[in-house]
Amino acid sequence: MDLWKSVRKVADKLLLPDLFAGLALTFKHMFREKVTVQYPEQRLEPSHRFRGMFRLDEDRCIKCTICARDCPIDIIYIDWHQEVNPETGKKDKVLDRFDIDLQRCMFCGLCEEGCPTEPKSIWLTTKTYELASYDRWKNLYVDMDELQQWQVRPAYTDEEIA
Amino acid sequence: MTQPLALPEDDHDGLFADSEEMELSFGPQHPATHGVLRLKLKINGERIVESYPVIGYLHRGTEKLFELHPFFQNIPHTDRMDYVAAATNNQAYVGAVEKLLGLVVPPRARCIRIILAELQRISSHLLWLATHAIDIGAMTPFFYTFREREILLDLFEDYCGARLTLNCMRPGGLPYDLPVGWTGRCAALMADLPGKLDEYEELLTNNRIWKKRTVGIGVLPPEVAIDYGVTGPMLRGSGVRWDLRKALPYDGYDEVEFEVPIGRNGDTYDRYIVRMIEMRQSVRIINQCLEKLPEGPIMAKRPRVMKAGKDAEIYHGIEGPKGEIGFYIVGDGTPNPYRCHVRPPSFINLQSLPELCKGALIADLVALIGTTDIVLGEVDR
Amino acid sequence: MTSLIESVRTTVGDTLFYGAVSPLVKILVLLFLMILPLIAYLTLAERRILGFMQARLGPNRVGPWGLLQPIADVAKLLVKGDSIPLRAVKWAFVLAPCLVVGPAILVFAVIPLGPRAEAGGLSWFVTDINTGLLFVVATASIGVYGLILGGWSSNNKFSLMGGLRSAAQMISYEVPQGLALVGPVLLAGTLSMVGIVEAQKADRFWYVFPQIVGFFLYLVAGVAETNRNPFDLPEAESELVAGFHTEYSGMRFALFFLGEYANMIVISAVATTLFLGGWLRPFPNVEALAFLDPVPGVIWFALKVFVFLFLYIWFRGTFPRYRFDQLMDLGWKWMIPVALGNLALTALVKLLVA
Amino acid sequence: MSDEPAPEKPAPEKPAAEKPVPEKPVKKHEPEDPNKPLWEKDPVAPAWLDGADDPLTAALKEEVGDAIEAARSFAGDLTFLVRRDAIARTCAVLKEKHGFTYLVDLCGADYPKREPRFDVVYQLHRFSDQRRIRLRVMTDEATPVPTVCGVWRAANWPEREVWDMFGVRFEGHPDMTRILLWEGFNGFPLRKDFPVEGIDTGSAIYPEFYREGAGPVAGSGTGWKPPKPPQEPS
Repeated sequence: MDLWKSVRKVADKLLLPDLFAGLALTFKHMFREKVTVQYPEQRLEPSHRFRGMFRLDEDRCIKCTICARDCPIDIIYIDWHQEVNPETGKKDKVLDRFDIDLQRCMFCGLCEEGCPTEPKSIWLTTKTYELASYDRWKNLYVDMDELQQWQVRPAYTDEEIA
Repeated sequence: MTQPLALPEDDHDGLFADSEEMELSFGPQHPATHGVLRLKLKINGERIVESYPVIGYLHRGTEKLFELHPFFQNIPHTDRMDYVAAATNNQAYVGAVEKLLGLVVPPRARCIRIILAELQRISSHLLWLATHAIDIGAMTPFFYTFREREILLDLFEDYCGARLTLNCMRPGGLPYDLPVGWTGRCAALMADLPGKLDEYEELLTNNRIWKKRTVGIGVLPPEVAIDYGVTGPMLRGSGVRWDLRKALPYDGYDEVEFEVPIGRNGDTYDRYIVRMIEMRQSVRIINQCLEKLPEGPIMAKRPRVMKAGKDAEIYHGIEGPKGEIGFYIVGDGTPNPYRCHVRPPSFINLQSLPELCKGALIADLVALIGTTDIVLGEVDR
Repeated sequence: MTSLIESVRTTVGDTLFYGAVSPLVKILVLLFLMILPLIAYLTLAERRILGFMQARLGPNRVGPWGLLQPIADVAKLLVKGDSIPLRAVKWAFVLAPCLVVGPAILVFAVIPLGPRAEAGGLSWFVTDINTGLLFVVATASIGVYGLILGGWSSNNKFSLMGGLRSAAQMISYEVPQGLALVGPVLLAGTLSMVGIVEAQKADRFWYVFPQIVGFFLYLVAGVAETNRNPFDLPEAESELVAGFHTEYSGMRFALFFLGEYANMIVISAVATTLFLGGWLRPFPNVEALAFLDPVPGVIWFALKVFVFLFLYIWFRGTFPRYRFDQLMDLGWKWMIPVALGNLALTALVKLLVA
Repeated sequence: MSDEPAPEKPAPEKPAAEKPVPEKPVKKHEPEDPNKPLWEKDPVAPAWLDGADDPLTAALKEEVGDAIEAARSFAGDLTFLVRRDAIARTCAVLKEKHGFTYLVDLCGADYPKREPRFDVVYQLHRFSDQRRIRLRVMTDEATPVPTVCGVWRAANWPEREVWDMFGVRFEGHPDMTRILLWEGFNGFPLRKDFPVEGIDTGSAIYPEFYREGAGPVAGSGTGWKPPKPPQEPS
């Protein structure tokens, strides 16, 4: 047995099986399918729950400001006032301001989770991830109107920019 | 700041006048320091005489932030400590809060928590393997591990909508139930993963260069490891069979079967092997959980506003991918924690680095930084 | 082609033609049409092949299949800011990259891409000196000065350590490399590069077969000489940031880069010439393969060189990096004794056969 | 979280995105069903219990005498209040005689209304029966706490962190310097009276450019000054 062991030891020293095994693996990988995603042309579809850009539905919103209170970093700014609705004669809350400072947002989703309306009136599940921008104050600080109309990602590919 | 940087008079470039030793500042901008670790090295040729870690470049005052927010709002902050293992951070934090408030987690939520935590352990270990290998000069495992990690992160994305900073657990249970088809995708990945692990091992485990670089490097005897408070795969690599999942089971880890691997010599190679086996064991745990996943609620009954009792204090530690991650929370009757201290595994494990790299070479140092598996977000908090 | 050469020759006269015009043209063609494009596309090939080995695509955006990538790289490096550290030793800092590139390219002068001139044609090499191999070894070893100078003059501790590592490594590995080269020289009985290939033709076999040990030694030592993975210690990016060229940027960095790749090609070309029969077709002794004879020698030469270059890239995609002391161990304790043994055996066999 | 009753509002269909399953509304003022599983009952928060009858308490009191000022337990963790000057001795006894070889954690806490205002909390672990206990020591700004670095080497960095964050010094510590912040930082950030917005961070980043107290963010802080200048570690 000792002889066999020493033979194997010598063979191991001379033939370098471990190194050749590694070489074989990398060689095999040359012909396997590649996993690269050619980004601007190919895009991966985010999952349904993906937390991306915010959307707001002002009609559904009851102006309870829970989302602003639940935000761990206080980036949701809400102002509202009461106004008599001329049609119904009831007092309604009217949003003056609903701003989100996306520069600091960490997309934790607690605002959506805290929202008491059903369905939620603020949600992040918009399948959007292309939020990079050249102008932080213009594009990464969104107000009420932008939140409601916001639906397209910024133009990225040449055709889109053109 | 317009004046040019004034150069000091010739200081002999940090060479000590009467010896061969040289001072070398290793990091914080260095490719192998996994972030912003800085080591003040005193070297003789390439041999390290003395090393002194300088940390704090990523200090964000997380513990102060914890005191400002109600319990549930702190969960996103825990994500950002060990940002490659957010689920286990969440689990440790919500575990501590649950202990503090006396919440009981429903079985389905516990089971899903185990799955998430083990997926996170695999993903953290995969990232560790990638960076460890690239530190030692093997470039290819990096891409292979990232290929699989990507699928893993997709699973997280399907579950909670985020890939890294998950925010996926709540005191008392979970925010969401599993989406349709998730278990199938998870099971498919788990069936696939052992083969992929074999691939990585084929590149590294028996490779003589890899062995030369890791066997016998940075030996940490068990007594010293315990003395330094080192936990996780580092402690197990030193041959101490201690795993919080077995020792103080939480979230139903006592209901699953798995083994705790240990190393024999306490060197870098043993820690590598321990982590590789741990990934396989995690696969085993996940498979069991997927099989027996109970039906039922995912959230316990809990008060509308969670308030800790006055003068209540708790310490809860779980087995994170890097070691014991624990939270010490003091309550004062308000919805906010009065004091919330984190026991970060990387911080404590990093403490043993000067001991490990005494007399090592610069090339060993990068292997040793890799083997301690630090995340600077957690070290500096 | 032949008529063009003939007309030029008759116009300028034999002496001038063979003494100046033909070498000059050959040098220009070799440098600008072969070596520099080859280096440029070698970088692309490396990135693409590495990418393929690593389950990704590699650069494929500039031009079709990324074929214009090297040009984009060169343009980028040319217009990049070229900074010299405040306390660097300027003359050495500037000189170092030139010292790396110059010798590497100089070696090509004696490497035969193909056979001697037939009547009325040109030979496939710039010059054939009877101590060609000596010239190769001597010139290639100048390159180490560039690395040391670059590392030292940068006034950066990481650079300094990179320079020191490269000095120790290249000097150590020159010994087994030189010893491995002596084997084919013994068999051929000449130091002329052309002569060695012709001897292989005369002996009717490539010297890789009798000299398999020497071949492997040369291969390993060659990888170490060019500072490539798994022996890329002087620039080990995870240890020494970028080693000796940490402080270099722009075109000076590009020159170091150029030097490294030129050295790879040199090592491959020398190995091809000495062990794989240079421009000879495979198995020159097998008559059944005679149909391969019409293929020009330079094609065979290029194919063999590419195999070596692929090996370099393949190694880089697979292996971890050696540690410095282990590298020295391997060189001094294993390779030099084995090379000496191989040499003694070769000499003995040669003596007995003769 | 916020489980306020949601007013019924006619709402259009949401976009194709899965929403979290709404939690079951829990009705109040109903008699609890005793057979309900634990997680559907109201949570019972743990309370402090007396820990005097624990065998460890008795044994420890015998060995270190009056060093143990109180022994209570909360949620299964026995907590000893240890006299400040006896902490290193107590720890040594716990390690040597009772097998608490693993120092899990060491941290500080600030109670500004209390006298003395700081706590240092030690979490200990015993491998033989996986037992965890907690020690706490009270101290004030002026009095250093004996270091336990000699008992566990693990205590080194956490003690530095406590000094860094709370300004509690440890006597006999081999390297009592700041760890996460830089030397020369004014104030101790985890103290309750340290403003969250931050303070003038002072100099010592670029001493050749900035005077002491004239750091890069001078003027942006709240003007808070520590009650007295931090004592430089000896």
